Amino acid sequence: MAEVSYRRASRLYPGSPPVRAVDELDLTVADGEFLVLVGPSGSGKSTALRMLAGLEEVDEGAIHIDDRDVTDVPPKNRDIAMVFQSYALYPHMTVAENMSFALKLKGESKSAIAERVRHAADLLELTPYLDRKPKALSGGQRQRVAMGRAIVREPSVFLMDEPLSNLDAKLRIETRANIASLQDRLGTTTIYVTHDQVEAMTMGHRVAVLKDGTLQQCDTPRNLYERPVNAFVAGFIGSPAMNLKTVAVGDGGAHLDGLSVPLPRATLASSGDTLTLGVRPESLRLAGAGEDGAAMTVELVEELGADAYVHGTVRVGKQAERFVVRADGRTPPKLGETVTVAITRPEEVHAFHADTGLRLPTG
Amino acid sequence: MAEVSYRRASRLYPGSPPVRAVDELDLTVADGEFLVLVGPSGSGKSTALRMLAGLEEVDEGAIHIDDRDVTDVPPKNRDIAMVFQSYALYPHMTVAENMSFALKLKGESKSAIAERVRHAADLLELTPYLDRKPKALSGGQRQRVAMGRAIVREPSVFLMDEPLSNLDAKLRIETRANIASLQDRLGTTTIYVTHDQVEAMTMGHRVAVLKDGTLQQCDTPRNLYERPVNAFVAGFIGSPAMNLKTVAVGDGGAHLDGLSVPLPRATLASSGDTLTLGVRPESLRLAGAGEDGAAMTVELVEELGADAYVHGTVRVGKQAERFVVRADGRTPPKLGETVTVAITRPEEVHAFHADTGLRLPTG
Amino acid sequence: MSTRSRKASAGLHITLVFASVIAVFPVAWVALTSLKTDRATWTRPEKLGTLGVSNYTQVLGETRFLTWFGNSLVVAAGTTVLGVLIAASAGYAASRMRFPGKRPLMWTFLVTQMFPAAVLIVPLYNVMSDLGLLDSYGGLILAQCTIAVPYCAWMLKGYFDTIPVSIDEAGRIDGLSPLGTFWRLIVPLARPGISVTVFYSFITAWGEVAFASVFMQSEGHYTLPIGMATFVSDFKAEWGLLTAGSVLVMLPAAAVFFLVQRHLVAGLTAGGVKS
Amino acid sequence: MTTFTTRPQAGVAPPVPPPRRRVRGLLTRHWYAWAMVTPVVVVIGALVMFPLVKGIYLSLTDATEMNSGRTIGVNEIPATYSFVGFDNYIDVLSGADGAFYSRLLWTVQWTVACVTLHFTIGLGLALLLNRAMRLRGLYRMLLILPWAVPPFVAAFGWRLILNEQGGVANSVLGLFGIDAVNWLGEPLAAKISVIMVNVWLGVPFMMVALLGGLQTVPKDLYEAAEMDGATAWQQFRAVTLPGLRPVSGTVILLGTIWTFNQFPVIALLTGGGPGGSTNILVTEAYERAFQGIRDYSGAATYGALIASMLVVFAFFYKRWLAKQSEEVFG
Amino acid sequence: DQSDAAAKAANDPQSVSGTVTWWDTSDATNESPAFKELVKRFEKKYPKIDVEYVNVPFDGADDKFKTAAQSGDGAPDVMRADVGWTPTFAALGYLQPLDGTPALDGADDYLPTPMKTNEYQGKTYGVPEVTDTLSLLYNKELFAEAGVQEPPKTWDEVETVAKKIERKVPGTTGIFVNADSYFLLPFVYGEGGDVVDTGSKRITIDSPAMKSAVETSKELSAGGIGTTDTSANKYTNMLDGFKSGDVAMMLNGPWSVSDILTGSAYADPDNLGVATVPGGPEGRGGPVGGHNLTVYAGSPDLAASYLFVKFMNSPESQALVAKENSTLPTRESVYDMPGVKDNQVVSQFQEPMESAKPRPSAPGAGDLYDLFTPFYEQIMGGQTPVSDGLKQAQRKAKGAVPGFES
Ligand SMILES: Nc1ncnc2c1ncn2[C@@H]1O[C@H](COP(=O)(O)OP(=O)(O)OP(=O)(O)O)[C@@H](O)[C@H]1O
Ligand SMILES: Nc1ncnc2c1ncn2[C@@H]1O[C@H](COP(=O)(O)OP(=O)(O)OP(=O)(O)O)[C@@H](O)[C@H]1O
Ligand SMILES: [Mg+2]
Ligand SMILES: [Mg+2]
Repeated sequence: MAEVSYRRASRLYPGSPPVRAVDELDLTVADGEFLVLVGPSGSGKSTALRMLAGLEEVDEGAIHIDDRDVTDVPPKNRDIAMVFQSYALYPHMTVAENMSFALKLKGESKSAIAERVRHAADLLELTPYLDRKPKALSGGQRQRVAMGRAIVREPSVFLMDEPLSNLDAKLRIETRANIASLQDRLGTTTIYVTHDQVEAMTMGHRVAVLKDGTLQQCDTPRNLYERPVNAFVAGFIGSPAMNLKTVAVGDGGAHLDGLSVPLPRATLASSGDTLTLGVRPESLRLAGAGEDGAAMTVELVEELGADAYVHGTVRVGKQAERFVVRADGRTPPKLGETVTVAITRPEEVHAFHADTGLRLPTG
Repeated sequence: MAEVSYRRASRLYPGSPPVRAVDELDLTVADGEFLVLVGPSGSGKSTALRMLAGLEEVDEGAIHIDDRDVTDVPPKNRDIAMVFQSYALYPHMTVAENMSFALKLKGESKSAIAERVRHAADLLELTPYLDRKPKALSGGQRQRVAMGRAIVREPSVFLMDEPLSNLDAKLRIETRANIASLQDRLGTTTIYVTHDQVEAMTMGHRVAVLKDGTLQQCDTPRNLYERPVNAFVAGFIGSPAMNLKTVAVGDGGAHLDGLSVPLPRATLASSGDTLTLGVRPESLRLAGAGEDGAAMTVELVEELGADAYVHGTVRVGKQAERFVVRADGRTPPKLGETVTVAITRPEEVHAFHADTGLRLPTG
Repeated sequence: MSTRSRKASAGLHITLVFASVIAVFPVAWVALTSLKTDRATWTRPEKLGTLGVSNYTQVLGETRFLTWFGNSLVVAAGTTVLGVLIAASAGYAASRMRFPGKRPLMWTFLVTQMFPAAVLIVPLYNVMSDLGLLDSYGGLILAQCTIAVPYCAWMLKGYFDTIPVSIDEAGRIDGLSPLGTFWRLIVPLARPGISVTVFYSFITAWGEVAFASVFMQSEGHYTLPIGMATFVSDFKAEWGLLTAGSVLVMLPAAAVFFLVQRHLVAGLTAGGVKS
Repeated sequence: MTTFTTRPQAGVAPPVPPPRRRVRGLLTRHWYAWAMVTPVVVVIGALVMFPLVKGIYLSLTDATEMNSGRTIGVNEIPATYSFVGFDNYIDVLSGADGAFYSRLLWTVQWTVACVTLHFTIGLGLALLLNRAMRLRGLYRMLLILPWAVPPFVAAFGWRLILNEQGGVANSVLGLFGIDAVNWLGEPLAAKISVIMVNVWLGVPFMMVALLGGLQTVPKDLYEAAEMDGATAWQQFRAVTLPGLRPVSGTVILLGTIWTFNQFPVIALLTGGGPGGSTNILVTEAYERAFQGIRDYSGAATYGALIASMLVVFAFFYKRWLAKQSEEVFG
Repeated sequence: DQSDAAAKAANDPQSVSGTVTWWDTSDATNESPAFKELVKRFEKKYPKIDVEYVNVPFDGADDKFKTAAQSGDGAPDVMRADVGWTPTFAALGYLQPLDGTPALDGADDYLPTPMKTNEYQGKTYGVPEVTDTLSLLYNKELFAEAGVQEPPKTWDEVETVAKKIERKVPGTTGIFVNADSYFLLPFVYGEGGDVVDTGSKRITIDSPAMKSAVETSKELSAGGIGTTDTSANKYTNMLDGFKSGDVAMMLNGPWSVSDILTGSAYADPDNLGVATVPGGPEGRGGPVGGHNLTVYAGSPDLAASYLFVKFMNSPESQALVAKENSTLPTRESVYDMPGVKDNQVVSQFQEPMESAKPRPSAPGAGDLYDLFTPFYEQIMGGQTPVSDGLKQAQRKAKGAVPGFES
């Protein structure tokens, strides 16, 4: 329905110094694409969404929808539906009224409205609450109303700002699937902010990573996971986070206690004395006795049922570095125990420039 | 510092019929315990917290803190700190003022306040925002302020209502760890509402599961995961959810396409013609060709990096049932492919009464 | 939540009863006087004389009270509707939008209130005369608006400021124009504030004397206060008519308050946003 | 579809749209806001601004009713007054024309007393009425009543009540063995009386305005404050007052302005007496504007002086308020 | 063109057409019915002329008129103006000189003193409609009880009488001195002074005459003789005291009589004594009051207005008003007419009326009373010494009467 593009768009919140909440964002979302926007808290995700919606001024640059410069177009003429992070429900309207409001404004017929609201309420399990006012709802129910208000609209662009953060896992998964299939069916261009790694990795055609208002990388989830452009993205994507350690560069590779990682000559040349090595917890394993590996003292074991994440310290040079290793959930090590950590697949080790953080080839 | 107990406490929101948001809740949280409260959206978690805080009337039953009946004690005399689901920040105070307000009221010295606020801000990465008003913060920053306001207090009971839902994964994990260690250090009795399975499983000494205002089970995370008392808890705990299917009971066990699950005689006797079988995705695997198992048509593959969850349908009797199976993230099956699903460990299969949903012994 | 203790509750009621007595007493005194048919007892608190409604029948039957009453109603209602409407739209603009001229506008509202009306009345009269608005409801309504609007605009801006902006934003996304947002979201949510300004405008226009006495020239256009001033001559006040009239004057004001006070309800914006 | 984009490094910037400068007319940008304020601007501008500007101009002349332009039927009598600069102001401010400074003192006392009492009593009652309780509607109606009484009626009522002989006030005092007070005939008592009556008249307005303001204070903030251990008083300080600020700031500001110029109540109750002791500054403007040969320039001078004092007050008050919270004045 | 309006009205009254708007400031409840009746009669007599009768509250009517008059829009054709307002209106050019118009028909029949209030700079701007003056009103019964036969003729006698009454009839007040400067005028006239001196064109509030007048009045308000009241209720309190028989003497005008007669002490109307105000060394007399009928200079219907004024002030009309309202007519001939002659109020006040003094015809002078009252109150209330108060008032009066120095 619509292609959306930010063209070096910036938003400066007044202050001294002004806060560059979004900084020269250059990003095109293709027609029908489902783009997930992630980034640390305060990185400008909401701001970017609000700029596209027309709620926030664009201080520099421009925003286009379908090649039309909408920078100064009022929100109502952009045909965008949005789920606000703060919900922003109409407190004086019932749930049903909240959801049907936009449709009423569009002049849809009563029966069509009722039908669409009914359907959305079904999808979001809100049917029992249609006659309640927002203030008599639980947090998650409110969030679902905010969601429902957007999805009844069938606009050309969906903006969703952490729309599922307050839902329980089960409902979240269901709703996630529903959103995905709805988006698929309608082909509505969607920008979706989330902090949930699973949502980010499963829902988006592409994922854009923001940090301090600047775009770090925008790519498919798999590429992002496998080939992060810099240490920030590498550390941000994946949960628990990738183990990122700055290590000394020796001959032929980097070395870390009992582990050594061979690196291409070019990489070694472009890095200085040190570089940042990244290994995901799932690329590490607890090695059996006698195997090669680094010795780690177990400090914390997070049991998740099937898996356990083992946190511990490894001596790297003169200092102790914390590492996380994924282990089998049924046979976790004990606290205080010393275990041997080995790299499962050497090809899954990442290297980044110690200063710039940029990715270096690993082989 | 304090033992907390709900004694058949109920809360009825007025309406016709009244909403029993919390229904005869009977729950004791030991001194220094970290209790996680989970449940579907709208199950009464916030209400239960607010009752304990004294913000919601207790319509039936009583609430005790340290054997003192506090049912009619005003909130300020309960020495409880709370993180509100809706944040409820003071809009006219800066972040620092928001956090130091309670301490000021307690008459703490200026320097002590400054020290504690600084420390909390550090912990929550709020230091750069101490002088801002809430309205100039992002959603996640606001949530952190709400959190900060509670943790500076060092009260005898912490109540936290989804305090991390709007934080990014990295910060969430850090904060989670910080809260856990803080709680550990201070020994403050804590009730913590979350929708995050990982938080629920990792943080709580015990986890209480609510549904429609009634307590389903309260036990250690491991017990909850391994021995859910009923089908609801089984389905609710764990992500993706346990595969729960009602199957026909045959001789010696239950049967499901190519899989058969032997069950004890007692179980078979107490169930009727059917029972509900539960298998977690991680207890299933994609079997190699030729192995025994059920044939599943792949419909959706969620790739998470290390793992992939494979969703598909299996013919059970005359109908197609959806199943989720955990598979290796590097070699996921293709959509539309037919794979064979096998049970990894038969002892991890759960059985529940088809009507009451109560757990039946499996071995 | 602990129920209020018996003692606190008693204290509350005692305070309110005491305040109510002070508030009502002078009014009641006027009402009592209106029932005294004996001239000699009007200024004699200890004497009741004979009581009766003859003052009322006289006011209603022998004076043009009903005409004046009607005029006042037209003017007060007109001022209320027009004044609150334009003040609300200005207040909304001032609360939600940044535009050049906003600060001067708000200051102007203040400054117009600072100048004693006495200084303005002659030039204002001439303006009215040029506009052909003398001795007309429209003219008086406009003049009354100059009193009511600045206050209403300021107050409404204050009330609007307390409504979360993101509710407007949601409305704009849903397809509302700024005016639509104002009408369909802000006005319903600012009901307490609007009630206050409605009542203020009504009462102000209802009891206003200075403009009404100068601008309304034919007796058929007098408003109540002006009409009732004819009961007071230089050296003699028709206390009976005056007080009976006063009681009758208060009734619509009380009725208006009764109608609008229902909208003084709390928590209208609760549940809308989290912050 | 684009490939991923990182922030362009300096020097390798891809072609981007030229930095747009907002050269759109102010009109296209702000027409909506302006459209919304236009009705007000028209009404105020046409009806008040011209007279106001004219008033300020007149204060720099020696205009009186005698030398101002008049239209009498078909005859136009041209104006013959002349520009005198700041003479009028010098006259007044030098104290040469009599009681300016003593009257200013009383005006300030009157304003401070009235506004303080209006606000504190009004707020107190609003807080009481804001609680859920029985008979709330009735109390509201009764407490609002003084506002519904036209001031001239109220003043006459009070004159009856406060009369030295035969007034109910003194009768009541008599019951307690207190000597009759000459409420309206003795300067100090008269000052107290006018303040009392003005408070009686003005409290309901404050009460209702603040009651309206109280409804807008989010309830969850009280909950947060309760959790933080705030007593009722501390909640009032930390939640109620700041929440009320947009409303209370306005009512105090306007209340001050109105009270400063609140001549009608005084005129109706004491006629400014006894011996002019209750006359406030604005009386002077009224007298000059309405007594004898109207002294337009004199009245305007007083008007302008009063207005400028109030402007100064408003300026500092707003600054003070803004320091308390940026939200109030955008 | 209205230059021939006077001629037209005089020569062919029946052909005159138009609308006359009349602002009547009389008491709407008690007095206006008589005027409305006259209006009806006028319209019958001149069918082509419509009269729009408007009752304007007396308080503020002058402002309303002045404001309307200066703009040329909204002013009435005929205005009932207080005698104190007339010179001011005339000086401002708002009034049409009536010399040579039918409105002045039979001018020599008017009582000279009230008539004088219409003259300004040699022209006549109105005709007196009703008149009044202050007199000494007293309670005959109390006088009899105290053994006083005659009403006092001088302020000294007032003092003696008052003392006697207070002594003989405990609980009564000898005389109630109204601390309003209009009520001070008899004292001032008794000293031969006034608030302005039209000869030397000077405001004379600080004159010795004023000083001794104020001193006299203050003396009379002292305990043992009389009392005063400086509150806004002073007039009502004076009247109430007098009505109930607590006060033996006061200065007041004919307008108060109907009210007084409702008082408990005057169940028998004969108990009310009316006498010319007491005098001082320089004579006796009260200020003349009352109202004039004036014509707005900008009236589009001058001819009709002249006729209206003429009709309203014809002897028959005056007689009707006097009879109905018990007010004093301004035409000498009317006093002898039936229904007037036997009207008690009219006859009681006829004598005081004869010694009434005209008010200075200087614009603005009529407002010096309002200006002086606060100072007078201060003096009577004992907050300011007499001479200080007078001096301050004199200073304050600067510029109040154009062309007069202060
Ligand atoms: N004021 C109210 N009036 C009526 N019902 C209410 C009110 N507040 C909450 N409820 C209902 O009570 C139930 C419990 O609400 P509660 O807020 O405790 O849920 P919760 O478990 O915290 O849910 P969530 O995870 O969505 O925050 C919900 O179904 C909600 O709709
Ligand atoms: N009104 C404002 N004034 C100044 N700074 C602001 C304002 N609003 C937001 N900011 C700042 O701008 C930055 C970006 O905010 P934004 O809300 O876009 O973050 P976000 O990525 O949505 O974060 P979150 O995940 O916490 O919601 C934050 O650092 C925030 O503090
Ligand atoms: Mg955000
Ligand atoms: Mg909740």
